[in-house]
Parts: sequence; structure tokens; C-alpha cells
Amino acid sequence: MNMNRGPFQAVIESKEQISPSTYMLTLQKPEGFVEAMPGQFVSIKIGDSTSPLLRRPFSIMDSTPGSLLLLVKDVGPGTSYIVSRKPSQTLDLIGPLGETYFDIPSGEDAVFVAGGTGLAPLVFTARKWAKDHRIGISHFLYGASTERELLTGICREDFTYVHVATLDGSEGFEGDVVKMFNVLREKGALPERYLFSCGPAGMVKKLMEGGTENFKSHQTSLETVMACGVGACRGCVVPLKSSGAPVYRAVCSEGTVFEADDIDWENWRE
Amino acid sequence: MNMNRGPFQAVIESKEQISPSTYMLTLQKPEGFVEAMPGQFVSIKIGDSTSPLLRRPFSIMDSTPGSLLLLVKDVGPGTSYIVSRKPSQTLDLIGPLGETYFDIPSGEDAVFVAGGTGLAPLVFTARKWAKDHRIGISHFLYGASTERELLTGICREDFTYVHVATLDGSEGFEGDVVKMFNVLREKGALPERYLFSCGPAGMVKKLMEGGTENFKSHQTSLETVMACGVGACRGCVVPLKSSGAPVYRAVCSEGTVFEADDIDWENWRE
Amino acid sequence: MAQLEIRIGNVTLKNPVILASGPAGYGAEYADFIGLEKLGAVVTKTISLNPKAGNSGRRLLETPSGLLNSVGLENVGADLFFGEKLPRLLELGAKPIVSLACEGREDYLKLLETVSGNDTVDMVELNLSCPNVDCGGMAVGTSPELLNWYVSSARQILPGRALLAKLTPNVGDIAGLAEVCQDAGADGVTAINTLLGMDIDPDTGKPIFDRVVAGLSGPAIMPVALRAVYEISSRVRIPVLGSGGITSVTDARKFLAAGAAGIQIGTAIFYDPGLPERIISAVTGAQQGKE
Amino acid sequence: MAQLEIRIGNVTLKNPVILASGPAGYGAEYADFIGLEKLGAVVTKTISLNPKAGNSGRRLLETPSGLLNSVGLENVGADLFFGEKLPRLLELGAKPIVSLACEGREDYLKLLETVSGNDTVDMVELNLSCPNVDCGGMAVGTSPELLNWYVSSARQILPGRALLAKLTPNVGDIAGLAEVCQDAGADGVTAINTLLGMDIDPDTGKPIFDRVVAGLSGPAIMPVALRAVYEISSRVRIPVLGSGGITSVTDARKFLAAGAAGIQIGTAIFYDPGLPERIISAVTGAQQGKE
Ligand SMILES: Cc1cc2nc3c(=O)[nH]c(=O)nc-3n(C[C@H](O)[C@H](O)[C@H](O)COP(=O)(O)OP(=O)(O)OC[C@H]3O[C@@H](n4cnc5c(N)ncnc54)[C@H](O)[C@@H]3O)c2cc1C
Ligand SMILES: Cc1cc2nc3c(=O)[nH]c(=O)nc-3n(C[C@H](O)[C@H](O)[C@H](O)COP(=O)(O)OP(=O)(O)OC[C@H]3O[C@@H](n4cnc5c(N)ncnc54)[C@H](O)[C@@H]3O)c2cc1C
Ligand SMILES: Cc1cc2nc3c(=O)[nH]c(=O)nc-3n(C[C@H](O)[C@H](O)[C@H](O)COP(=O)(O)O)c2cc1C
Ligand SMILES: Cc1cc2nc3c(=O)[nH]c(=O)nc-3n(C[C@H](O)[C@H](O)[C@H](O)COP(=O)(O)O)c2cc1C
Ligand code: FES
Ligand code: FES
Repeated sequence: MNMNRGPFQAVIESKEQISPSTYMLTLQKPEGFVEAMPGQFVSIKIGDSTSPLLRRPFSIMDSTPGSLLLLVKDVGPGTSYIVSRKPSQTLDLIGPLGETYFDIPSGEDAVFVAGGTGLAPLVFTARKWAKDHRIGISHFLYGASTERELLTGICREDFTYVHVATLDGSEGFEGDVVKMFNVLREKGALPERYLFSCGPAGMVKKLMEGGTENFKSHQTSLETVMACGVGACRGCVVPLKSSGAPVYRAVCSEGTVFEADDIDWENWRE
Repeated sequence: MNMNRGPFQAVIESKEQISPSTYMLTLQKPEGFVEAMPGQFVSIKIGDSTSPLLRRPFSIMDSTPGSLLLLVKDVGPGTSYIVSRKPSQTLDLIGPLGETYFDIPSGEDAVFVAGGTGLAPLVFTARKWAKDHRIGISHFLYGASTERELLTGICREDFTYVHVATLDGSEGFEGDVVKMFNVLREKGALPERYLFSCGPAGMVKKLMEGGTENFKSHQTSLETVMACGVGACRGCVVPLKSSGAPVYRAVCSEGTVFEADDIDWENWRE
Repeated sequence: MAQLEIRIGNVTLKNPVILASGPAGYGAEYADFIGLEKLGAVVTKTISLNPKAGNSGRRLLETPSGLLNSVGLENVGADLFFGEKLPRLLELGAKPIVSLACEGREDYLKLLETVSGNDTVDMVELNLSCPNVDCGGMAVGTSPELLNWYVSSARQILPGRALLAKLTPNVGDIAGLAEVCQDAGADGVTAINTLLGMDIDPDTGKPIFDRVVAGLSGPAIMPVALRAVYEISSRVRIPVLGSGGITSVTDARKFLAAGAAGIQIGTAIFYDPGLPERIISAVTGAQQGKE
Repeated sequence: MAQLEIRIGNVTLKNPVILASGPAGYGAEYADFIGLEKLGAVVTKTISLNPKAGNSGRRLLETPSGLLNSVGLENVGADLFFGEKLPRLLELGAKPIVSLACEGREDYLKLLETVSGNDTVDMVELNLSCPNVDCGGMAVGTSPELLNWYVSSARQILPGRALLAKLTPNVGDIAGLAEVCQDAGADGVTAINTLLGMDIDPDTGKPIFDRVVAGLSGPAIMPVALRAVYEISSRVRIPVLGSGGITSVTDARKFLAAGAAGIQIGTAIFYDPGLPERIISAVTGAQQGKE
């Protein structure tokens, strides 16, 4: 049976600027939009010009009965179009996309680590699991360059502990989020059971180098450049570790969530 | 000596919608903008995307010491971008472009015929000549499909007589502007001395078929698709009547104003 | 409505609107977005005899109104294709056209034998843009001799099946090569595959793609594709399917006016999956005089 | 700053930023918008021995991120060019490169003699994309034999002048043709001229342009041009000038990284006449390490 995954014309309910370049968009949930799982995303058409051409993917930051929450950082023409849209205007989106999700056995404690807009899928995950009474204690580690770039204002309630790091020390720990992770881990402040990360590949790699092997599972949600978003074009792949011939997995349809240890980080060039 | 013809970042002072799809834009005159002549135009860059790619040309509807007036009809992506710009935002323009102008001997009577936004250069012409006490009696004939599309509201003061025609008869003469021209001419209501026209090529052709040979001069401002706007690319040409090899003239730099009789209308495909 | 049908060899497609090979994968991936059963056909992702992992490194880059891809024929191989992917597409009610890689001669002949043994396939498309080892990595489709060998081999091994030859535009005279295909027994040609392009990381000065060159598709190449279709259809008798930057109902009309019997849609479905059905409606409407 | 200079044959250009032949006309048309004296050079509109009126019908059509043109080498002819246009450009302080049409052999030889008699010209560019009567209207630049004849004729008649050969991309192996030019005595090659494209009026179903095909330029073709430059510069010893869709400082950097000694800007000046000078500043800044 086919699902209705769009394209939908989703009406923007509200738009809030939460950092110099980042906006939180609340969309009216389109009729027939399938229930979304943590780690899933939507893909948005950019206006009517053929340049930009492709849709742009965005993690779902929350999905309530009536609305969808997105966090969009303005980094180029596509995101700039999106954040220039006004309440009551629409966005053309398809979704939910992504076919692997963050997962945790009921009642376990969790550590979440995010950089930049990597916060979005982790917030959705924590909210959903809290609602389902699935999660124990949760630590959220978040890094930004300065205090003004910290997006944790929108999700302090969603985790048991929120730890922030800024490169310039303007708030919280001085340094990057991985350094903070290592310090907290060495102090024994983090339950080393389930680790969930999302952010630039560089961040996740460094996280693993610092030492994540004690965790039972380290799940990470990846980002690559996408065309179809549905597993058809094979453009968004990441290499998995393999002894023989190379093995690639599509982030859109065989992700976005991977066990971090399975990824062949050495051979992945974003 | 070179002139400064831009690109200028012209600030939009105000925008007024004067028909369902037509807007009048008042721009702050950019510093150093050369004095414009009747029949000249500016060419506007369309946003930062490469699609649309080319600048779009617009006749100057008035040029006062402090401002430039444009009349823009929303017919596609470029004009739609322009009319979506808001007061205090800028438009990137070059100009004034065009190197032949409407001309009349001092004190002569004139008949102006326009269709659509062809009104713009004729209004500029009439205003400028009125200021210079150059013109005698002036008749302005203007056609539109319905009363709602008539743009003559903005220029009733600029001509001695304004005659309007609508295809559906919702205001003024019922029929097209050429039919009205012929009726008025046959009644002897028009001084057959100097004729100035601007509009679709079809309109000007029909005007000539109806009979304009009694006029001493019929000057028409033409529109063709342009790339450079400055006579370099040779893309915007119209054919002139010629007994030997074909002769082409660039509308941007050898126009926009031509003696209508010189144009080889038969071989011009817009 | 009957005129909507198009005929290639002895196969009839119910309308001229087709999904191009590649962008839509094996078809099923797009089942949530496109009524596959409404289409004239779906050309499946090019398959090779054995599975292929595809290219390493970056695979996609957007360019002005275009897309560079270096997927590198990642595909599941003939066994899994005929065992799973094709049956799934048939189940969805779609009309498949099976795209075949023109690799090394030996594998190619085995692939043709496999197709020959499968009676659910009545139309194939030869992807003649594959780089070929026998000819220094140049596409098979740039050499008249190779073209002739690949097309006539398929003709021989697959008698009675409709045979499309998909041409590469990276040649001097595409219409001449279309004639070669016609003479070698093709029932139709598809034009064009992607243009060769590349991009460079301005910071490092290094090519973006591991294999340096990549294929350019999308609206940017539409004028080139339209010219190819126009030239080819004035030179061959067999039907031509147009491919390359078809992005709107208007584009589809232009290709049909240029002489195409049908059109293939690729890159556009990424951002506008509703386009194929809109084209079908427009063409149907036009044929019924209610345009 | 000295490294900014580039050398082609025995001529030095003060920087690698050049206006491409055609879009800027004879240069003076753009004097109000571009500091022509700041550029490495200005390639003037291709001239033929006799004046040419150019093509009838529509000449321009915008396409997605591209431009189709069918100007058809409208030009003032050699006399007026050397008598008026060239002196005017020199007056403006610009460094001219004179683009020559490769038409019928007889006229071409006379044109070369005319150039030979003018000592203000020390660099020419042969426009090898002109359709040639001797070869059924196909561009001279698609045939190795014709290429060789046109380039070596110029080499003979213009000894001591720097000689650029401008290649058409509408061929299978552009790098091979660049080698032919090198062997025939060219001091450098320019790549690429426009891609062949066309468009159709969807209402009438007829081609937009009287001559049916037209040349595609602009950002749409950038990836194709970059690939050509990369391939050519790995195959020839002489400098390569990149042309095709250069639209930003970043694009310019990419062409230089791909092996181009210099870059030519065409279509982009239509909407962004400030680009050439921005590229010069960026390249100068980079070379002085203050990027
Ligand atoms: C699964 C997934 C989830 C994402 N979630 C978020 C989110 O919640 N919030 C957010 O702000 N951003 C998110 N992104 C990143 C976002 O998609 C890019 O920032 C956006 O596509 C940039 O487009 P642009 O036109 O503004 O910038 P561009 O200048 O076009 O590109 C800037 C960078 O964005 C990336 N990018 C460009 N095009 C694509 C594409 N078609 N697909 C994927 N990446 C592309 C490339 O790395 C590129 O270098 C996500 C990406 C993926 C793949
Ligand atoms: C000298 C001159 C003066 C003009 N004055 C006015 C004016 O005062 N007010 C006004 O509303 N319009 C004027 N126009 C027409 C205006 O330039 C077009 O409507 C506009 O370019 C359309 O662009 P678009 O992207 O909105 O539509 P598109 O969909 O791109 O094009 C619609 C039509 O506009 C014309 N057009 C498109 N691109 C160009 C181009 N680069 N140059 C010229 N024409 C083009 C073509 O005929 C095309 O079919 C003038 C045109 C010229 C040549
Ligand atoms: C991601 C991608 C993958 C493709 N894979 C194939 C393929 O496997 N076989 C093939 O014949 N063409 C392939 N193509 C080419 C398309 O079928 C089509 O011919 C080309 O993209 C031009 O059409 P378009 O501009 O509509 O995409 C691919 C194109 C893209 C963008
Ligand atoms: C309107 C126009 C006219 C052109 N005329 C010529 C010409 O006379 N001679 C020539 O060698 N190239 C000519 N060209 C090609 C350009 O020089 C350039 O090689 C091509 O347009 C690709 O570069 P671009 O994308 O930067 O424009 C012309 C291009 C355009 C758009
Ligand atoms: S984006 Fe097409 S397979 Fe993932
Ligand atoms: S637009 Fe270039 S010559 Fe007129």
C-alpha cells in the first residue's frame, strides 16, 4: 500500500528567529501527513525558479497532531528562500522521509550530542520518548561558537541535563562540544549506555576518537547532499566499513540514522 | 569621456498598484544618474539567482531631479520579482539607455498612441515637452481590454485630450485603440502632424495600415528582447527597409525611437 | 485518446510520458509520489550483469539550473533485479522498460541472455553512455563500430523485443550515430543522456568528484537535448524519445513538436514528482481538443 | 603582482581577466560600465573580411540559467574594424585581441593579409566555430583537417603574432582538437565557444530561430566548459583560456584551478558588468596573500 508523502502545501503558522541566522518554523501539519519518527525529515521545494533546483532536506524537530516544527539555518539560497517566507504562506514539502530511526530500549538513560542544527532531530527524539515514557535520565550536550549561536533556549525542558559549550567561553564550557563530552565522560558524569549524535561529520568523528566505545550503542543521524530523498537516485550515499568490495548506503532511505561504528569514516568525503 | 551609467543601487521610494497587474514604482534617483531623454530606458537586474539571468528593460516614465518613475506590468518571473520588492529595498539598474529619442519641432501639435505599458515613454515625453514649452495641443489615445486595465488615471493632466478605448466598451470607445484612432482621424479630430506611438508591434503595424501617411513624422519606440542594452551584442535588432542586403538596427543603441516608415515590418518577427 | 498511444517496435505504450532511467531508481521508490500505472512506461535504473557499488566520494552537485551526478551505475545486478525489483514494479501496475549497461562484451552478452530468458520484459533500452574498457574508457556511444556491435548483438539475442538505443550527446554528430543504431536494428532511440561536466572545489582547487567528470542533467541542458531530438528525428525513421531537462508541460510540448514520439523525465521528478501526471493530463486534454 | 601576468606566444597580458568575443562588441560599447584599461585584454567581436548583416528573425532567448543567441556574426567587416573600431578601443587604453572569422578559404586568407598589414594587432583569436561552406555548414572546428589548415595558414601569414585558437565544444574529443591546433602552430587555445542548442515556440511548434539552431552560453554551460578546460590543459603545453558561464569570482578560481592560464567573460557582463574588475581584485588580492 502506498502512503501519501506529498507534495504537500504546508501553511506556515509562525516563524521565530532564535539566533542571528536560525529560525524556528511552525507549519500546520498537512492533512494526511504520516506520523513521523525521530530522525525523519522533510524535503522542501525552493520557489519556482530552476536555480536553486533541488529540494532541501530538513529534520523534523517536532510533530504534534496539528503541527510540524522545523529549525532552519540560513546558509545559502535555498534556506534563505525558506526563512524569507512569511506566516500564512506555504512551503511545498514531501515527507516524512528517512527509514531508520533513533531507537532505545525502554527506560534506558541517554546522552545526546549535537552541533548546529543537529539539535533538531535530537529534540524530536527526546520529546517523543518522554511522551512515550521510554527514556530514563537524559544529558544533552550542545556546542556553538558563541553564546548568541546557542539554540538550547528552545529545548531546556526536554532533557534532564543540558550542558552547553561555546568556543569563546561566552556561556558554559569554553571549547567545543567534543571537548566538553570528554571532560564530562572522564568525570563519570555521563551514563555510558546510549549515545545519540547529530552534527557535522567532523564533530561525530572527533567524538568517536575521544572514546565512545564504552557505549552500548552510538546512533548518529547523518547529512549528505540529496536529490530524490527516497532511495531512488543513489546520490546521497555513505560508505560502510567492509572487508571486500565497497558498500554504500543511502542516507535518505537506509538512514538517516546509522550505528556510528558501521560508517567508514575514513573514506567518507562529504 | 565616459558617463556613469551604473550599475546603480536605486532605492524604491514608493510602489503603487494601478491595475490588477501593473505597478508604478518611484525610485530615488541614484547619485550621478545622467539626465534622461524621452524614449530612454533602464535595465534592471533580477535578484541573485541565475534564472532569470538577463536584466529586464523598462522605459523611463518620468525623471525628476530626485526620482525616477517606472511602470511595471507583472508578466513573468522578472517583472514579478520587481513588483515584489518593497519600499526602502533597492533595484540594481543601469541607464539611461537608448540613443535615439522622441523629437518634435517647437510648438507643434502631437498625437500619442499607446497600448499597455507603452504609455510610459509617451507620458515622459509629454511631461518633458510641456516643461520645455515645446509642444502645442496633444491628443493621447490609449487602449486596454477593460476599464480596469486602463492606466490613464496617472496621466490625464499630461495631455490636452485623453481618448480611451476598451475592447469590452466598459469605458470610452468600444474597440481597440487603432479603431478609435481611425474614427477620430476620419472625423478630422486629430492634428495630422506628429505621431508618437509605443505598444505591441501588432498595434503599430495596424496603425500604419489604417493610414498614417498624412503625418509629417511617425516616431515609434520599439521593444525587442535585449541582452546587453548598450549596442554590443547585436541581439535586439529590427530590420530596416532596404533594397539590397538586409540592414538591422539595434533597438537598444540605435533606438529605441525609429521613424515607423523605416522599419521593415513584414520581416520583423518579435 | 487512441492517438495518445505510441508504438516502438511491436510494443505499444499507452501514452508518451516515461520516467527516464536512473533518477527514479527501480520505480517503486517513487510509488508514494507518482501514479506509476498511469505512465506510458518506467525505464528502470541501468543494470549490469553483476551488482555494482557505484562511485566513491561525492556523487551529487547542484549547478546553475542543473545537476552533476557521479553515481556510477550503482545497481543491484541482474539477479536481484529480475528476482525482486522488476516483479515489484510490475505489481505496481507499471509498464517497465529495462535499461541495460553496455559494459565489457562478455558480461554484456550474458546480460542479454538473462533478459532473453525473462518473458515479462518486452522492451529494453541500451545505455550506450557507459564508459567502455575496450575503448579506453570512452563511452560506447561515441564509436560507430562499438555502437553497431552493441545494438546488433541485442537485436540478435532479443528478437521480437522492442529495442531502444540511448545516445550520449558528447559527440560531434549525434544524428549520424542514431542512424548507425537504426541500421543495427534499434526500434527507437532515446536522446540525450547527460552532458559531460565537472566541478572543482574552489578552496582546494581539486575536482569535486573522485572520477573527475560527472554527468550534467536538468533544465540547463534542455536546449541541447531539444536540438539533438530535432536533428535526429529529421534523419531517422524510427521513433525518438526525448530526454534532457524536461521541466514543464511546455517543455514536453516542445519535444513533441521537435519530432519526439515520447518524452522521458528525469531530474525534474526530484523536485516536482507531480510533473509526469500533469503532462499526461495536458497531452490528453490537447488530444481531446479541450486543451 | 608580477605573477598576475600571463604570456601567450610572445605577448604578455597584465592579468588573466579577458572579455570574450561577442558579448562586449568592439569594447567601446561597455566603456561606461567596465574599466577596459584594467583588463588583461578585450577580445573583439569576430570580424569577417566583408561586413555581415547577421541573422534574420529572433536572435536571443533566455533559457534556464542560459542564453541562446543566433546573432550570426553580424559585424562591420575588416575595413571599418581596423579604420574605426580598433583605434577607438586602443584609445580607451584597452589591450585588444582581434577575433577572426574562419569563413571560406579565400576570404580568410585575405583577412589574414589585412591583419598582417596592421601593426597595432599583436594577438588574434581564430573563431573556429564558424560554420564553413567547404564542409557543408559544419563548424570548421569539428574537422581536424580544416582546423589544421586554418590554424597553420594563420601561423604562416602572421609570424610573430600571438595566435589563439577558439574551440567549439560540439565535438567528441575537444582535447584532441586542441592538440591539432597546438601542432599547427597555435600559441594558445580558448575553450569553449557556445554549445549548439535550440528552442521551439510551444504554440506554433516551430523553431524560435530562423536558422533553427543557436549557441547556448551562460552559467548553464559552466560545468561543460570547466571539464573541457581541465581535459585540454592536461593534454597541451600551450596556455588555455577558459570561457563558458563564468559568473563569479569563485567560477574564475575554478577555471584557474582546472589549468586555465586566463579566463574570458561573456554572458555574465550583460547582467553584472562589475564582475571582470571584481575578479581582477580577487586574483590580485590572492596573489598578494591578502585574499
Ligand atoms: C537529512 C538532513 C537533515 C537536515 N536537517 C537540517 C535542519 O534541521 N536544519 C537545517 O538548517 N539544515 C538541515 N540540513 C541541511 C540543509 O539541508 C542545508 O543547509 C540546505 O540544503 C542548504 O541549502 P542552501 O540552498 O541554503 O545552501 P547551499 O549554498 O545550496 O548549500 C550549502 C550546503 O548545504 C548542503 N546542501 C546543499 N544542497 C543540498 C541538498 N539538496 N541536500 C542536502 N544538503 C544540501 C551542502 O552541504 C552545501 O554545501 C539537513 C540536511 C540533511 C541531509
Ligand atoms: C525598451 C523596452 C522598454 C520596455 N518598457 C517597459 C515598461 O515601461 N513597462 C513594462 O512593464 N515593460 C516594459 N518592457 C517589457 C519588459 O521588459 C518585459 O515585460 C520584461 O522583460 C518581461 O520579463 P519577465 O521575466 O517578467 O517575463 P518573461 O516571461 O521572461 O518574458 C515575457 C516577455 O517579455 C519579453 N522579454 C523577456 N526578457 C526580455 C529581455 N531581456 N528584454 C526585453 N524583453 C524581454 C519577451 O517578449 C517575453 O516573451 C520594455 C521592453 C523594452 C525592450
Ligand atoms: C542521478 C541520475 C542517475 C542517472 N542514471 C542513469 C542510468 O542509470 N542510466 C541511464 O541511461 N541514464 C541515467 N541518467 C540519465 C537520465 O536518464 C537522463 O537521460 C538525463 O538525466 C537527462 O534528463 P533529465 O535532465 O530529465 O534528467 C541518470 C541521471 C541522473 C540525474
Ligand atoms: C551574444 C553573443 C555573441 C557571441 N559572439 C561571438 C563571436 O562573435 N565570436 C566568438 O568567438 N564567440 C562569440 N560568442 C561566444 C562567447 O565569446 C563565449 O565563448 C561563450 O558565450 C561562452 O562564454 P559565456 O558563457 O561566458 O558567454 C558570443 C556569445 C554571445 C552570448
Ligand atoms: S537522495 Fe536519492 S538516494 Fe538518497
Ligand atoms: S541588447 Fe545588445 S545590442 Fe541591443
